[in-house]
Amino acid sequence: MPRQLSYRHALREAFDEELARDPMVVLMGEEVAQYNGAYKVTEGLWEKWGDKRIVDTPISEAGFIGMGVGASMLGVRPVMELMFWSFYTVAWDQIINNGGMVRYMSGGKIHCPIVVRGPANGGTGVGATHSHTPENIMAGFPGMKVVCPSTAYDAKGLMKTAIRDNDPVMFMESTALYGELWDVPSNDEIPGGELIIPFGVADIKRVGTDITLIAHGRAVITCLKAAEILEAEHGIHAEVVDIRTVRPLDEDTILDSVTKTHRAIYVEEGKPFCGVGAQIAYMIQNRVFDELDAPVQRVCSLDAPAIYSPPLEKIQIPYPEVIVAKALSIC
Amino acid sequence: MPRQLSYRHALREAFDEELARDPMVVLMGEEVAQYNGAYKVTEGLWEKWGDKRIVDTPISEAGFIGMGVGASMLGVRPVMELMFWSFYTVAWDQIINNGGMVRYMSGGKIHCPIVVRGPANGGTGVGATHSHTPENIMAGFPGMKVVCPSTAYDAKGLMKTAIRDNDPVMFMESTALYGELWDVPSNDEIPGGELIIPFGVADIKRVGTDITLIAHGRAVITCLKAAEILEAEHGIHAEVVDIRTVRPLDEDTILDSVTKTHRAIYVEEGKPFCGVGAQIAYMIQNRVFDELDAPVQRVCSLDAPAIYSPPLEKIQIPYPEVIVAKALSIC
Amino acid sequence: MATLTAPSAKHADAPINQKLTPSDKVALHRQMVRIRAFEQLSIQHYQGGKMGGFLHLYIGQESVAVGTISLLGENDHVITAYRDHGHALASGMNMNECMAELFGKATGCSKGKGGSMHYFAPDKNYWGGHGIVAGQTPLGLGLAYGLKYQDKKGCALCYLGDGAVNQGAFHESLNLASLWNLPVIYIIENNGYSMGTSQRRSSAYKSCLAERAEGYNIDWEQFNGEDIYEVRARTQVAIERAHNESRPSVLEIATYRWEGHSVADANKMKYRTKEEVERYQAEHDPIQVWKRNLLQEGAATEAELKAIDKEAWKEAEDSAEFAKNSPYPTPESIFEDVYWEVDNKTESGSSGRHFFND
Amino acid sequence: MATLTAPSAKHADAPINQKLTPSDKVALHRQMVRIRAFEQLSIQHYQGGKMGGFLHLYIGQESVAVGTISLLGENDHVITAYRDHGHALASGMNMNECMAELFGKATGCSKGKGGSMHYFAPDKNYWGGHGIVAGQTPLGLGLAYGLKYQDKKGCALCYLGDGAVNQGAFHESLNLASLWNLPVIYIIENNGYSMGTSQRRSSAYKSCLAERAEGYNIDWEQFNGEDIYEVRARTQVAIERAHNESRPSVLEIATYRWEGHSVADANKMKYRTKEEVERYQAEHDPIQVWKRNLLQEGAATEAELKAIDKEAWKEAEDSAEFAKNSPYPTPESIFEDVYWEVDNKTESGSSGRHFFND
Ligand SMILES: Cc1ncc(C[n+]2csc(CCOP(=O)(O)OP(=O)(O)O)c2C)c(N)n1
Ligand SMILES: Cc1ncc(C[n+]2csc(CCOP(=O)(O)OP(=O)(O)O)c2C)c(N)n1
Ligand SMILES: [Mg+2]
Ligand SMILES: [Mg+2]
Repeated sequence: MPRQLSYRHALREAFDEELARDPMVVLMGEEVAQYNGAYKVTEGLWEKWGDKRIVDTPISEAGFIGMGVGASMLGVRPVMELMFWSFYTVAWDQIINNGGMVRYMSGGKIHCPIVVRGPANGGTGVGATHSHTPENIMAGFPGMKVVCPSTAYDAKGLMKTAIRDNDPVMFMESTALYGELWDVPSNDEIPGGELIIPFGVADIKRVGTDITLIAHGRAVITCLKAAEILEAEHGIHAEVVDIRTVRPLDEDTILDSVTKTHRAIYVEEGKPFCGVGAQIAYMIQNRVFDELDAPVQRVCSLDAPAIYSPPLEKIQIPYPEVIVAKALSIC
Repeated sequence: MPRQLSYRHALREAFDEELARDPMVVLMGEEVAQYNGAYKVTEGLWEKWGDKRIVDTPISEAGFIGMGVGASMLGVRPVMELMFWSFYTVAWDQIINNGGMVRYMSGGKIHCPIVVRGPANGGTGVGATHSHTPENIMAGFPGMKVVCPSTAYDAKGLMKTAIRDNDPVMFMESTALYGELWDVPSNDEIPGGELIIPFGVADIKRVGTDITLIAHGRAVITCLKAAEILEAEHGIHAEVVDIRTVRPLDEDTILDSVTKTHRAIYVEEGKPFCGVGAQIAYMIQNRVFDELDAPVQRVCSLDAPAIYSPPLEKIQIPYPEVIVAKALSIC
Repeated sequence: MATLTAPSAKHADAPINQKLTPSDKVALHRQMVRIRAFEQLSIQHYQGGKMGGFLHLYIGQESVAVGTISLLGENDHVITAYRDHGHALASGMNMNECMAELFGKATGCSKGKGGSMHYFAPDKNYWGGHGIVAGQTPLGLGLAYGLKYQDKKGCALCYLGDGAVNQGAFHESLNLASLWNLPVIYIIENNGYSMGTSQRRSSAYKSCLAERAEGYNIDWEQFNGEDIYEVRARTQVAIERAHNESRPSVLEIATYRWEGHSVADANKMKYRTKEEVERYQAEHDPIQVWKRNLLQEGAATEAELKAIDKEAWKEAEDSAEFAKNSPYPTPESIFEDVYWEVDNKTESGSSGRHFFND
Repeated sequence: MATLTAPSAKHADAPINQKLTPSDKVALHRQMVRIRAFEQLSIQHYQGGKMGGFLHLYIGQESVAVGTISLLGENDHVITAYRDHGHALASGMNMNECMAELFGKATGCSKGKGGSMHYFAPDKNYWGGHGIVAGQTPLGLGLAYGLKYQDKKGCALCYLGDGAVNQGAFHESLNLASLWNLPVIYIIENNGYSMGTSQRRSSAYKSCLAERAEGYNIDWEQFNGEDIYEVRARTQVAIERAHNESRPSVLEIATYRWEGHSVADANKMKYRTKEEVERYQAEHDPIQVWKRNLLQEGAATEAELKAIDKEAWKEAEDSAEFAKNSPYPTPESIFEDVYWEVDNKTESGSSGRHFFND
């Protein structure tokens, strides 16, 4: 029986392995140490690794993320938690102008091996200020990398890559996935002894022939559910492409799939205007215009700030039936 | 002979008229008063209107923009200058989480009649940190309005609308345009006595039949130059659609034009990934798929942080020849 | 953190407290008791699965909101963070709209759109309810600016936590407040912890957090918040400074939260001892402190106070009933309250597209 | 702003200054003169249209960078804002790479990618050159953190202006520096103005700006920067505090900029009087102050100092020649130095698309 791990546990295992591998790796953020993390992602690590490697910060995101960027210039490899990715708004200058641009402005003399991570999702009843999904914003900046794993397996493999990467990596998790279980082999079951997933390589999470559903993060899971319904109720075989990293982006896998299915929908939990799906829809029509049997479609969160009211919030974020309806409209 | 005004002068006239019309209007920002504005946009206004209406601030963008949002909740109508729009990065939380969301989160009990304005462009040799073009980011948030005038005429008419608007308006100017002259009728030449341009109404800046060039801000001017070349050297009649406001967006004018020309290019000075052009390309292929004789194309700044070196920076930002080449590739 | 103090005669004697009639004093009690009942009932329904997200309770801190807000007049305003139920009720919001908001109902104070962290009632000079730590501090400044701009004699009370003082926006606000002589009063409700982090682990300071105001040439005070007399007497000084000199103040008020950071705080007994919590509950409960005052002064009898308790619980239970029976917002309402111009069907709100699903 | 002070015997007698040989002292002079020559030459070429953007000159402030940086050792680091030429040269960068950067040439210290505001030389412990006001202050903290993390005895000097103290990031940094005992030294170069705004119009303070450190329990000092002896003596105290106690400091050093905020500052004589500028030039020129010291002490002769002037100008002129003759970056290089992994052709840098024009 393959080993099962929760998404949060998989992340924790990645941290633990990287903390062991490289003494320069340090985990930092609000409540990550003694409290074990607001979402228990870092549970037990402070006890194991101590004050130097696992650091509780005051509520000063600009200060401590900027500090992490500065320390990374000197060779430290900070993995910074934003308790919610939403809080990037108070640290944005440090993230983008320092983390994202110092390499360029120094003509390559400096690089920033920093990871900024935390949950970036709505759907948990915390209102608009706490429900930011900034992957489109982050990925808009050359110099930045953006990772949005949809499974525990991907979360572990991509986090290990993120920590070893020498560029700033924005790693976006989902509170809605933390408790979910997936097969994650232990290291001794893996050839090479380690679970590492490269950036820029999409994963076909489900093979199909009639339509391509493309997504990142938790929306991939929603697509898989939609694909089941499409198959069971409508005989439509949907392929589900998980891009895994928004930047770098594996365009080839997307294009190959669309060339096969001739229909595509991008699904994301972010808002529509200038979302990741807009970029990918543009790219698809630009590159394989003649392969398309219908315009590229999108499913996004309903275009208003995140509403609090739990039953309403549930329908504001893409759910399988919306994807199914959208698919039917072009199949 | 119609009256000619520079872009900066047109803005100043809009301020002056609105300051006279409504005592709640206050202009605020770094060096806007006694210094006359870093780019002289507010020249003479402090002398005329005094300390109460024209206010110099310390270098505390989060503090003073948040303050403006708070004051706007009480009925003041602050027009806040960011010396460069680039500096929104340090005030982002206040702009988006307070300015952009408080109406929604209060169930409509509060509204924020605030304008945040300043130049948002590269091309002036100030490097990556000072060359942000955040219109795609701002427009991504429902609740926000984004205005990018390309001429002095539009600048004046749209600024007056912005100041009267009861929602937060992000108004993006261009240092490269401040000194340029356009016809701007004086009030007594205008039926109704005032130059007011509504949001959400695109302007066809040049009529054509063969291809639609769509743009906002200074890129419109670049498109007009490209259209001249296309006409003179290639006999191609390009229509130039200036969307003027990115949100609300006049989709109908774009679609009507593309339905006529069957070809479209979106041109912008921002970076490509998830840019405004991505959204509009998606929209066009979605809505008039069968009208398109070629995939929607885009011309953006070259996808790297803004380079300092002046001759290189010049070619990093869209210039007419690149648009021409792109047009020829699909005509 | 608070230390045990007997209700100080000095503060009871302050002119602002001398003005209180026995029934005013009972009203203060009623406010605290109402807040506590509301909070306790909301825990029950949270645990019953009726609410989403966070629920940050004000239990143990009631005297701060009630004491300070009791001093306010027509042109005085209130703004706070996410732990906002106490300030909301003290500002005059009713339990129905507050409870319905927690339930996510259309009858909530924010139509179910804001939730626990985002209560609003501008008609009661109550400006929220803000989720981003210290994000409300420049807004509070803006309220003060607006008052001054409109030549109104008033002030803005802006509350923040002991953890919030380490956000840059607060410091930018302090400089602006002092530089421009704005009538804002920052009230640091120091309950000793920001989530699981004690003040000592999150802040560097000399004598206390409020002392940071010194560097901006702002008057400040630090005092204990368990006795409403003291809270009122010392806050009144700041209010008069705001009203009469248009000068800001920073007040640090020691208090304590009994519950976890939010109801979801599973660690609430890990980062502090059981003894500590129990000591505060036994010896520093602001409701008990006030009750003792009332009884000693003969302002109320035990029986009267019991009746108040009962009424408060009844009111809270009724509000839960009201919330339960209220409708959820309609799906269409998701797109309402985004743009003023759209909602008000102005010309400006009808040209161009505002929403972009398809 | 600075007030006239005679070179103080007290500071000349400080142990750190007693260690200086006559040739060390002349070297300090040479550094200041080189900076001034570089700046003056860069104005000429800016006005000749050879450069883009801004040019923020350090003329008048030379003693601050030269004095403080002269104290640094192997594990001590420097980071500053956009007015960065002086600190760069004082850190050991050469004029060629600095001038070529202004010209936007591939031979510039940042390959023509950063420009005037963004000089870098990590090999000289010089970390920029940062354009966003106070944006460098958390980075400086990070350098100190990195040193401490790696068990190195060193410190980070982080410079900022009198206007920059009002950015929130600086305050967050102060708290973290003190809370975690980080060896960072914030040096406020107080030249009296942020662009056209005087200190009085931008900052609220009691005695001075550095006093804000008090609220974070950080040691601070305010002093005059025109005499290198004083700058060195008083900065050395902070460096020893950093090295030996791993504690931060805030130093406010009074100085003055002779030119406009940048060369493009058309108002430079509007927000301050001609008399004020001339007084600083005549009475508080740090180069003249130091020259007087050297001559009085017999550490150098007039003729020797003249020769140094000449050499510095020659060096600056040569650097402009070098810059002029250097190539611009190639168009392809626009896409270099964005991603480490791409530039280094790693496996990670070659899967997936990194750049998105088409
Ligand atoms: C910018 C930001 N960072 C982090 C959080 C998460 N968070 C919410 S409350 C809180 C603790 C705040 O403590 P304090 O200011 O002392 O207020 P208290 O909760 O004690 O009332 C944290 C870390 C947030 N909401 N905003
Ligand atoms: C966040 C931000 N706001 C505004 C600016 C524009 N700006 C650049 S320098 C400056 C004045 C800074 O003055 P000060 O800190 O005293 O430094 P000095 O120029 O005197 O060295 C301003 C307003 C900026 N670069 N960054
Ligand atoms: Mg607290
Ligand atoms: Mg200055």
